[in-house]
Amino acid sequence: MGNAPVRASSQARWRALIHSPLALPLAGLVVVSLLMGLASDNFFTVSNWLNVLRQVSIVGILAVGMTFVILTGGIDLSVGAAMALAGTLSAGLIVNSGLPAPLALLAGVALAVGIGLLNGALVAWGRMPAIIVTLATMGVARGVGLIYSGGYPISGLPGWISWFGVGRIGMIPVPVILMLVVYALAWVLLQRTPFGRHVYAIGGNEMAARLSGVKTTRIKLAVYAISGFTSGLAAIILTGRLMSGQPNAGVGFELDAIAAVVLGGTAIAGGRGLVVGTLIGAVLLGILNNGLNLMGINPYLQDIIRGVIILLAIYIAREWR
Amino acid sequence: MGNAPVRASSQARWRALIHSPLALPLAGLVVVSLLMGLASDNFFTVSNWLNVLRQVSIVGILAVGMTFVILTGGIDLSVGAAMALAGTLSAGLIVNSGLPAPLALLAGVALAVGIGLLNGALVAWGRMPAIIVTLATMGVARGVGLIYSGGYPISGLPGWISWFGVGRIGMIPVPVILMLVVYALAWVLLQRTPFGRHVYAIGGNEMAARLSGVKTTRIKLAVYAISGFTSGLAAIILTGRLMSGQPNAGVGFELDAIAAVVLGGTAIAGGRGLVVGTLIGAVLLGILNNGLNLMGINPYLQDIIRGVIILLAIYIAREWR
Amino acid sequence: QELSKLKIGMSFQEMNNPYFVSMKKALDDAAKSFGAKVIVTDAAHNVAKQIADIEDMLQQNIDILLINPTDSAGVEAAVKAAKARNVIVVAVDANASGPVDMFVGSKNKDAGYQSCRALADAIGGKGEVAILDGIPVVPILQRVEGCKQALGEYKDIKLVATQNGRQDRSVALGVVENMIQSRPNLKGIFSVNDGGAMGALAAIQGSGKDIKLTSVDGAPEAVKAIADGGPFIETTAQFPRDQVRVGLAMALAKKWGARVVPKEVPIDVMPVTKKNAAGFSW
Amino acid sequence: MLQLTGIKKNFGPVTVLRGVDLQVRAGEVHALLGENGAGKSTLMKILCGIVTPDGGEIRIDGQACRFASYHEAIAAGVGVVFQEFSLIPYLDAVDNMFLARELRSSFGLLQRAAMKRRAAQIIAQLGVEIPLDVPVCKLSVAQQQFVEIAKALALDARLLVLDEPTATLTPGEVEHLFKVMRGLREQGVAIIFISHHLEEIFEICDRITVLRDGAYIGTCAVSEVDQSRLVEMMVGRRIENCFPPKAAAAPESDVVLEVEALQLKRNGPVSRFRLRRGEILGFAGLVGSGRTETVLAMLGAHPAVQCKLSMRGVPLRFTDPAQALQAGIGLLPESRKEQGLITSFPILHNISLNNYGKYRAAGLFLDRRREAEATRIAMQRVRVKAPDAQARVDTLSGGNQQKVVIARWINHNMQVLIFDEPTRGIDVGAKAEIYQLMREFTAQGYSIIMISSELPEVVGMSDRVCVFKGGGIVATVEGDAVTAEEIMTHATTGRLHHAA
Ligand SMILES: Nc1ncnc2c1ncn2[C@@H]1O[C@H](COP(=O)(O)OP(=O)(O)OP(=O)(O)O)[C@@H](O)[C@H]1O
Ligand SMILES: Nc1ncnc2c1ncn2[C@@H]1O[C@H](COP(=O)(O)OP(=O)(O)OP(=O)(O)O)[C@@H](O)[C@H]1O
Ligand SMILES: [Mg+2]
Ligand SMILES: [Mg+2]
Repeated sequence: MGNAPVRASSQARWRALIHSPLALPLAGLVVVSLLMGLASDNFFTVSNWLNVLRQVSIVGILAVGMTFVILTGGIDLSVGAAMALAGTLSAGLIVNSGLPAPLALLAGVALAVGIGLLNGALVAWGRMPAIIVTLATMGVARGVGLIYSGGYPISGLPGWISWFGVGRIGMIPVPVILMLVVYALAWVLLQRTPFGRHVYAIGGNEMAARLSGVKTTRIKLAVYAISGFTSGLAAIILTGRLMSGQPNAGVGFELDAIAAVVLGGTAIAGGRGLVVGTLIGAVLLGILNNGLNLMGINPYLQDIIRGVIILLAIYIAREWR
Repeated sequence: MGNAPVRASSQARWRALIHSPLALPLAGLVVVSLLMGLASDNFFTVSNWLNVLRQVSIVGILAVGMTFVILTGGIDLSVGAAMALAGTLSAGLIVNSGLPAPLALLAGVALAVGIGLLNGALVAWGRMPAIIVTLATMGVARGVGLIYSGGYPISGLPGWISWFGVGRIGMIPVPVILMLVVYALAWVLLQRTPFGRHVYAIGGNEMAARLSGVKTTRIKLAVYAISGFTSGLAAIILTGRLMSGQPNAGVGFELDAIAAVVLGGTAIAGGRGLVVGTLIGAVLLGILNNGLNLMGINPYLQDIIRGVIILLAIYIAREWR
Repeated sequence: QELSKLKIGMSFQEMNNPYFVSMKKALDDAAKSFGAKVIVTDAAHNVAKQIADIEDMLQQNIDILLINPTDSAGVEAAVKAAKARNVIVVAVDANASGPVDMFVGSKNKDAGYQSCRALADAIGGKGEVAILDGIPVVPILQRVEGCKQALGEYKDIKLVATQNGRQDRSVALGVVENMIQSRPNLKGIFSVNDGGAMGALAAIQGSGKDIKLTSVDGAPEAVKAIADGGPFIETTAQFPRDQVRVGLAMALAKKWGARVVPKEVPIDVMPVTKKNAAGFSW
Repeated sequence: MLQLTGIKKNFGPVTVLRGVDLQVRAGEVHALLGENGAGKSTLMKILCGIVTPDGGEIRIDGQACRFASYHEAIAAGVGVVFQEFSLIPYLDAVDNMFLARELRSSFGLLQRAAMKRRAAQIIAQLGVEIPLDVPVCKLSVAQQQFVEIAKALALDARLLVLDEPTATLTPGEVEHLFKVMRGLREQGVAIIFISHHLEEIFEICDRITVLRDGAYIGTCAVSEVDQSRLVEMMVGRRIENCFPPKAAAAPESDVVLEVEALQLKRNGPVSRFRLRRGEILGFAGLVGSGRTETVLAMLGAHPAVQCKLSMRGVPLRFTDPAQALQAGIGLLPESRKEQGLITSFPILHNISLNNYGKYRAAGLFLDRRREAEATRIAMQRVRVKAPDAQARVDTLSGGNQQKVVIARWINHNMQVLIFDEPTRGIDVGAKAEIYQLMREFTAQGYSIIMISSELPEVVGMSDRVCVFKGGGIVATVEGDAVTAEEIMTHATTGRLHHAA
């Protein structure tokens, strides 16, 4: 009895590595990196990789919340708008209302969490389809941001806020560190807490989870709140990078975040996937953008290449399982 | 025996009217119209209603294809991009390649159908999630349009093409007539042909439909092709209205089309809904836009009001059933 | 017709750019001074929506239409519809196809030319430069054209990259970061507008490199950045408020019966540099 | 006319059919018998082209044929009423009956009127009244069953397969169905009839084929056998020893759960019952009689008009099963796949799913060692047969899957367990083990509510039985009155107690 399970599980682990949902995204990352490296001399430099990671950080953080939501079988189209609104509010509070900057940034995060809670309430208690709910809150958040700012970007922030966007600790850009911390926390939350198991359970079979006593509405609420929270964090980096509140920033970021999650091997129907995969997916997207830019590819062609690569990746992943 | 079913069915019909999926969209239409009429003198005029209908025609036609797709439980995010690409190709073929205009317009429609078939093939045969597939083809179609046109709008079309956009037959604008014809055809197809029954069957229970002998893959393919076709038709009207090929046109129209379908009472999960509801939904959206414009509401506020009304409508509809 | 009974409609291509928001403010102020009613719509870069917006305005029987087209060719149907209802149509900032009564806009080619002269001079007339392009509409195309003409006058200057920042700060930021990675010897960047320039500025500052930046618009943020000193050395200012004021005035002149209003009124542009930035505003 | 020889089928490692023969003649009603999971439905799915066999041969009228899809089988004259409903919920009866075989006019349009006429004809022939233009999801289960039957009849098949069509019907309705079947038999149609009700077999069938555990046992004429002989063929042993003896639960042991009033629908019946410590309370009734809905409403998983209940005298109200869990009520749902298991999870996580309160380290994190240990013990307790706790549950046999769901409740200190159809689709051995487990639970002082559609099970296991009909309890029987006849009488003819 003592030995067999160990051997079986070591075998299982080996099989798990190849068949793991991470194998494919990783392979994709390696292949695309090599291609980019071949095509451009500047690609394989430390400075360029840090550059890519910094660029990825915003969508990367948004994609963490998106991973939680998609794991439960939902979707959150409002992340980009929530981020823009949070950033605009923070900037406005600092510049127009004279609030201390740390408080104002916190207020932005709180607002984003509020948007997430609203989404969650409508999806979990209101039993409305997530795609419609978050589509509507996306429009509302954009509108509120534009009204609040009157259409002007809000600038005149204290200089130190740029630390969140362009600062470095040692060599590593601050937004990259923030992103990695968020991923680490998300990993712990998903893999090492009951809450995480329940997230997967809801995506795997919501009915079964509910009947066995999992608090499904509460978990769904939490998941959208987390997505709001990551939008708020992303807003801090965005504010630091743009040094202003931009109500129309981040248009389309929700689609990039979804693409990162799906490229990372998470099933769009929920229940299966790893947040580490999302990180790989986000970096893969970042490398694509960066490499195609470095190669000086026509920006229009870049859209096409990105679309085709996403389709290919999903198609292959489907065969793989 | 002879009488009972008749009485039952007349009763059933009465109940069906109140409980029908059309009751609520219609009620919404009436309420919103009355509100708008109260707020603006110019609202209840024949010319304004024809104006609204003309404005609605493009999204209205896109929403027909979207209805088919959503009825099977899918979604098509590529409709706006397919429309823009089809229009750009037609314009390019006329202006740059000197093709006769009718042929060029047909080529545009054919291209749009091709995009639909590609979507359908990937969803039906490739068994990939529709949201991802059409998201990717959306990006690809936009990229192709921009490359084909070099990013510039293509103008210099023969004057008569504007007939499709601004012409009238009697009092009625041509695009409105086209839209109504498309709706009539869609209604026949959905309610009066075996194909239509199969579309509903797939959305209701795909497994059971397949067991009963419905050729599910073929129907799904057809449904996305129809969505491509309506995108192509919308492109003709768009070209007539813009008198140019605009690779960037129709950004976000897919979301308007989805909103029209859902406001029209079609379940986002498929299987239930009526194409007439979609028409009502599209007109409702058009009236909202028009009325808010007529009332001179701040454009930023308009986004918020629209979002809130969509949420409200879906929420009430959910309670209703 | 009494002035105070006039209805003025203005359709903007976008409303989340300070440039157009300033225009709107100027219009509101001007109309308020004689009590006319103003209706404003935001096309959000969507031509089809712009046409619908204008159609809705026509339903409200406007007398004057100021149109800031998101695409010149695309709005022709709306211009025709307006003319069919005897509305005076003034294209502002960018021209529109069709029977517009007049066009008031910046000398965009000049703007591009002057900015790129300033850029070339600032880097000592030699080295690698890049253009941060934007949405392909006529004014933007003209700026790029003017810029290229200016750069062509310096034989030691090499245009090494043209990438699209979509006039959006966050997009431009990423694009310029990558540009700087791929072109280590880059000396200067011309951005087609201040929105993109602010993103480029952040990227340049983040890289710590000595790259000069010029742009077009004269937006408050850009002017402040120039006054503060740094990589951003010049923006060729346009005068959005004046464009609207002139356009509205000429429309009124036409309304009063003037027959020889000019078809086109180019509005001068003015370079803003560290020297004059302190006193400049739209 | 139909000849199946040596049909074999494996689903992965599970052998479902091991060489089955079946011969059906024109103009006969042929019964296919076997326990749950014997492979009857699978055999029928192979016959009609939905499942591809791994071996064996199908001949119709002597011609070898192998259908690639049900569509082809229909073309060859085979019609099937499936055990699981294959209706499209939002389409009406007419559309459902003619799905994929619509009558079309020369323009390719639907001939609604003609289809409706034909549908009305067939349904009248069945002697039932079914509104034709209402979505079938609005019909009662029995009505849906008739739509299924009508759908098969509309095919004008030469070979008709009826897979447990009577499970959802009342005796009167069954009589109508039999009349139709006799009519078809006259016309020379061959009918394969599957049912667990042996009386029905003797009433309508000509010959019988018995399967056991996927193996062919034998074929005989109805006149050659009696009921006990059939049971022996099906089970391979006598079934009495299947049920462990009832413990002599003291009838006056204290009441754990009291439901004072539970009403599912406006104007519907109001149910009330008590559950005593250590007893098994059976819920019997026909399919669709509202047993599942009643318990779900109790737990707050299903809407109810009113639900007054108390545990040990404390009034409670649940809006979510999580609250019921907190109060000590656990559910083993009736559909393992849809309501019980997270199929993408390994056994370990399925068992610990609602136990995390117990495996926390530092308040928030999972204590994975304790989780694994507790799960191992639970698996041993219910004797789950699996390579290890990391195995995915969808690779397990049905019985083991069921045990996994049961194991979930082992580590809780539950007071009440609700077992909804605990042995549905479970083989004999596993069944006995589950019965044994239920007895062990009650011996520990748990109380059990057992919903079951299998009368012998209800009779063999329950201390008392509540009989359901039309959404409410019509009678409660106890002691010596717990007999199949008594229960069946109440289930079909009982009177409901409506709200005042
Ligand atoms: N797709 C499948 N994958 C794996 N196992 C299956 C599958 N379909 C059926 N089985 C298994 O095959 C066995 C036979 O199932 P089948 O449905 O044929 O039984 P049955 O005789 O009809 O039982 P019942 O009387 O309960 O209807 C069962 O143990 C079941 O779990
Ligand atoms: N298989 C089914 N398909 C569709 N509706 C069903 C089905 N089973 C039950 N229903 C619906 O649920 C109601 C009550 O069924 P419920 O499941 O509570 O009954 P039950 O006595 O538990 O029967 P079962 O044997 O199906 O579990 C029925 O009136 C019917 O409307
Ligand atoms: Mg069966
Ligand atoms: Mg039940």
